[in-house]
Amino acid sequence: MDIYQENILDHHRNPRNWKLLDPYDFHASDENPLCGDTLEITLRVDENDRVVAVGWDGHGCAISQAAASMLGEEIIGKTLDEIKQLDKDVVLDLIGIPLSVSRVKCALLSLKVLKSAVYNLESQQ
Amino acid sequence: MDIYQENILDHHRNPRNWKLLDPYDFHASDENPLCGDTLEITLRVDENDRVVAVGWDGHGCAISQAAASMLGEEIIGKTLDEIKQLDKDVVLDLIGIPLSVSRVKCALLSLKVLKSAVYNLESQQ
Amino acid sequence: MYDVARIRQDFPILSQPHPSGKPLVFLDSAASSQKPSVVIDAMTNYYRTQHANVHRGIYALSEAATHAYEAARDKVKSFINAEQREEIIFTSNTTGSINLIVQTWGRQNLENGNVVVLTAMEHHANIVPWQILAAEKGFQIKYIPVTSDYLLDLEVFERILSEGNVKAVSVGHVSNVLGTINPVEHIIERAHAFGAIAIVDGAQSVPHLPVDVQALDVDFYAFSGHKMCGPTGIGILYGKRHLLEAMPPWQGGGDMIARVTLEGATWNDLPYKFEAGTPAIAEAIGLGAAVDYLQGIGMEAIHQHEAELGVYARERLAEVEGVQCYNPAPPYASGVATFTLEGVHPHDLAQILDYEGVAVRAGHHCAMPLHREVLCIHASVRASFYLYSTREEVDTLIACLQVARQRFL
Amino acid sequence: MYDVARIRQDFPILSQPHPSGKPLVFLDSAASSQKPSVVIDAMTNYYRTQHANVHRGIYALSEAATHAYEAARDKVKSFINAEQREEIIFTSNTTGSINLIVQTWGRQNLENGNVVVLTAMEHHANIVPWQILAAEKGFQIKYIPVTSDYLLDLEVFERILSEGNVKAVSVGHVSNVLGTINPVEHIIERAHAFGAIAIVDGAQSVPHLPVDVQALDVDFYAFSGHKMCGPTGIGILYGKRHLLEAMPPWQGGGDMIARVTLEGATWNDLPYKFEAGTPAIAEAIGLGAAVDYLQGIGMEAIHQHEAELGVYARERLAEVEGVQCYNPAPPYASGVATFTLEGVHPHDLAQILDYEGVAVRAGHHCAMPLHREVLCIHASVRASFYLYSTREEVDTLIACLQVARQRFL
Ligand SMILES: Cc1ncc(COP(=O)(O)O)c(C=O)c1O
Ligand SMILES: Cc1ncc(COP(=O)(O)O)c(C=O)c1O
Repeated sequence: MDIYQENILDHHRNPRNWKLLDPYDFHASDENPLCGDTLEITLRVDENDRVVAVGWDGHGCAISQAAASMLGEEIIGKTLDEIKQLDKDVVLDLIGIPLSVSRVKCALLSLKVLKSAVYNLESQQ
Repeated sequence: MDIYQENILDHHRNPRNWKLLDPYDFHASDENPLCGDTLEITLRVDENDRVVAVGWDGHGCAISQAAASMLGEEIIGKTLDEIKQLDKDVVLDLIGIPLSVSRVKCALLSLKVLKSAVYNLESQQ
Repeated sequence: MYDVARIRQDFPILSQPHPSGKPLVFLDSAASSQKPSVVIDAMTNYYRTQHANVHRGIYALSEAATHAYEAARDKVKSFINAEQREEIIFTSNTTGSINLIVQTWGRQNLENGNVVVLTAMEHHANIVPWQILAAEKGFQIKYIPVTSDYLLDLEVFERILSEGNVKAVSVGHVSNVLGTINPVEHIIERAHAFGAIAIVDGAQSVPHLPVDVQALDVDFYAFSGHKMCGPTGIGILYGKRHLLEAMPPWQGGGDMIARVTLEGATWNDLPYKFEAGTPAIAEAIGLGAAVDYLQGIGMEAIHQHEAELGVYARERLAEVEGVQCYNPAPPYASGVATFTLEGVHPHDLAQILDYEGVAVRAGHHCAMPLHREVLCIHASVRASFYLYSTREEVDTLIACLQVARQRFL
Repeated sequence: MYDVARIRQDFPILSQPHPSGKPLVFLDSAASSQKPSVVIDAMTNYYRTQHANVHRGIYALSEAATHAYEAARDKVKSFINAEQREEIIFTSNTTGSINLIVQTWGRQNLENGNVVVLTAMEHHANIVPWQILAAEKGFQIKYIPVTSDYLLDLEVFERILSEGNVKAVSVGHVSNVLGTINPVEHIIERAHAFGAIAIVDGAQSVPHLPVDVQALDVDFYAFSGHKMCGPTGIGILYGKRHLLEAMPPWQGGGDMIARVTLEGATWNDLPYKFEAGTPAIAEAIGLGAAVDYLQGIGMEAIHQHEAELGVYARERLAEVEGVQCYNPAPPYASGVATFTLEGVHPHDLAQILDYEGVAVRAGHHCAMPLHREVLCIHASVRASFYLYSTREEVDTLIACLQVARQRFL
């Protein structure tokens, strides 16, 4: 099935929260070296560790960028603990269309960066 | 065609000149390491460099031993120069039956040792 | 019930006429096995309908090829009961798998003063790579001797271990000459007790017996596709993940990298770190089909069948005057009968048997040290059995031996 | 007359339906070519009637297999006009061939202070093996840069040579990304003038152009079977005999030895010194059939056909708004069109094209340094043509690009 459904293309053309926050509480960036997709995420949380703002920046294919845009919307209002629980199905469900093996990595880059941010894994990059 | 014709088996069972000469004028020995066949040849020549006696010793398959026996008979009376001219067809003709690639090496061991002897290549062994 | 007649129908070559006009009696499966139709067809079908280069091709054909290639890895993983698919690396053959270990793990971990333990019954593939590296690094190779019963001398092994500095023990699971099934579980356990890693050459075991790498607790296990009903051009290396992770790559190139710059490169994840360049795609798919085929019949049943044939063959060989066999007694024996016939050189014997349609191997079987230094012969004749071999084929072999004796004596 | 319609009938996969239901438009032959029936059948037939392990088997089947295997070597020898059959070594792929050179010739001859010259357009297979050895030995790697015309900067090459200490120059004959046909004859001549050996990565040339290693006077030449209508699992290394003779072996094992004792080994003659273990027998036979097939059509005719398609494709691509091509002008161009489309990531483009049955490659094509450090992009789309490609397929590609543009913008 064609993965470039209207919602994917819409998020790709008009990415939500596509601007890094400054200041921020959490931050991480990563790259999928094989395809060159890059992603950087910033988060701001309230006193209950609940995400109040997301900002991201990146370059890559429509799948990786749309996934970042959708995931960013999804996590607003979630606690850091809830984010730590997220698994890849959340992203794949947001995409909504089955992805081939070679594209799953594109979709999951944003989740990987998000987790790095909340686990404070910045220094490992 | 079956290479174990009566003449081959006869030379195998009753090898001619199967005894090293002592003293000798020329000598060489070699081994086909892959199959373990060994051969040692001694020659005596007259004042015209004509072979007057051959003696050999060795172990190996019927083809390599019969070839040595036949070749030994063949070269008696030949000059060293004539022996240097011998090519592999002489041996293959003596055998008389087409050999498969894997057995040609067996047949040619004696020619190789003979040439080493007349070229005085002993030291290379 | 083990239905060998039905199994033979799966192998097209077994119903081909031999050049002699007589039926083919193929008794050289230890060198390379024949292939069932399912294996040949899997590859043909792949090339006719599915071929494209694997990995990172974003189109249906390449994804199908990648899927088929990786499915083969999963099949091999289950077949030898590896814990993770990342532990299965495709190479070119057993030889390639052992060279990989030696040139990566060995080059990284072995130095002057260390000892590597091999056995006097090893195939050249498990001797020469170690000798090459030893000449460069200066470590020592010690060999477990072979007893007059054609078994490994485990007392000497224990002594070698206690002499110290042993870093690796590498042994064949089943000898390709003697057919001896070595007590690798014990050997691995002892190697570990002395802090050494244990490597097993499984070229002659995986095709013939159930093998469970986790139960063995083996560190590396190497085998070939072509001896187990699979195609030529592919081998397998199993390695424990933590060891593979710590090893440097061997060959550099495409697919094994994460990132390359003009200054240097970083490595891809397992198993790809060790699979440089376009892999043997069709061959992996054929191997996967071979695994399915063997599992369908059952490795325990295959082993049983071959062991019985081995016993029968050695019994019948004992009837032939002048025959000497070089095989251990059960339970250490497998489906191999290796022998000499007095007065007839092994090469001549093999040739005469071929005139009768019987294919056996004659020579040192890539185990020169075993022949020269242990058995004290230059060559032997080996009849090796596989799932498709029959008692009638053994009978033909014996009848032909009698004829050969008559002709030569 | 070049009859592409007739040629297409030789390739079973080209008449298979694509999952999309549309006809398959296969434009990824530079990654791996499709196979004609004659190649598939040669291997099938081998497995069904002729398989046995090669070399030293004294029975008809093994001799037939050995004969077929060695006949393939002779075919390859003639195909690239090598002087001697001993100069043709079978490996696993181009990557394996280059690693062999680096780990034998390189390990023996390179040391701190030496320079190896590569180019910025090399495939990872001709970069990473050198980097791995350089990290160990301390020699330096210098890269010939790529000009804005997508050609090698030969002035810089000359400067590098004159800076001294160059021991080897290793270049791709045809770039797998740019399609650039490099002036290897000149490069080899200059390398020799400075006392360096010359190595050519022929993975993208042997399948597409006439290649004459003697005319080139090249020292080593590497290529793959699977890119030239042959099977996966086999590669070729040509080397000048005197160099191969002087080199130590790479992998140890069966077939590559003359004699093995527990203390050490001596090596077999060429080419076997470099072919350890059971070789890729069926694959060599398939490769031989591929050589026959390509020669039947004629390499000059194939090159002509592809070059014309390349010109046509780049002309048509220029009509598409937002397309940028990364290929040189004729006569340096070959049957490759590599491009980006503004606003559509290469991976998305490849995926959308696949929905229309068009298979192209998207990514860095195992040439990350070229993409990042020369073209300054992360990825590109590559359409690569072969003897079976048609103008209609180019037209389909262009039509689909237009559709993709519409959808994304
Ligand atoms: C120029 C070049 N060199 C080397 C290779 C590596 O070939 P293989 O993957 O068959 O080893 C390729 C193929 O991708 C290539 O295009
Ligand atoms: C015990 C053993 N080890 C290693 C090998 C080498 O296998 P290959 O030639 O497939 O690399 C063989 C096969 O001859 C073998 O029998």
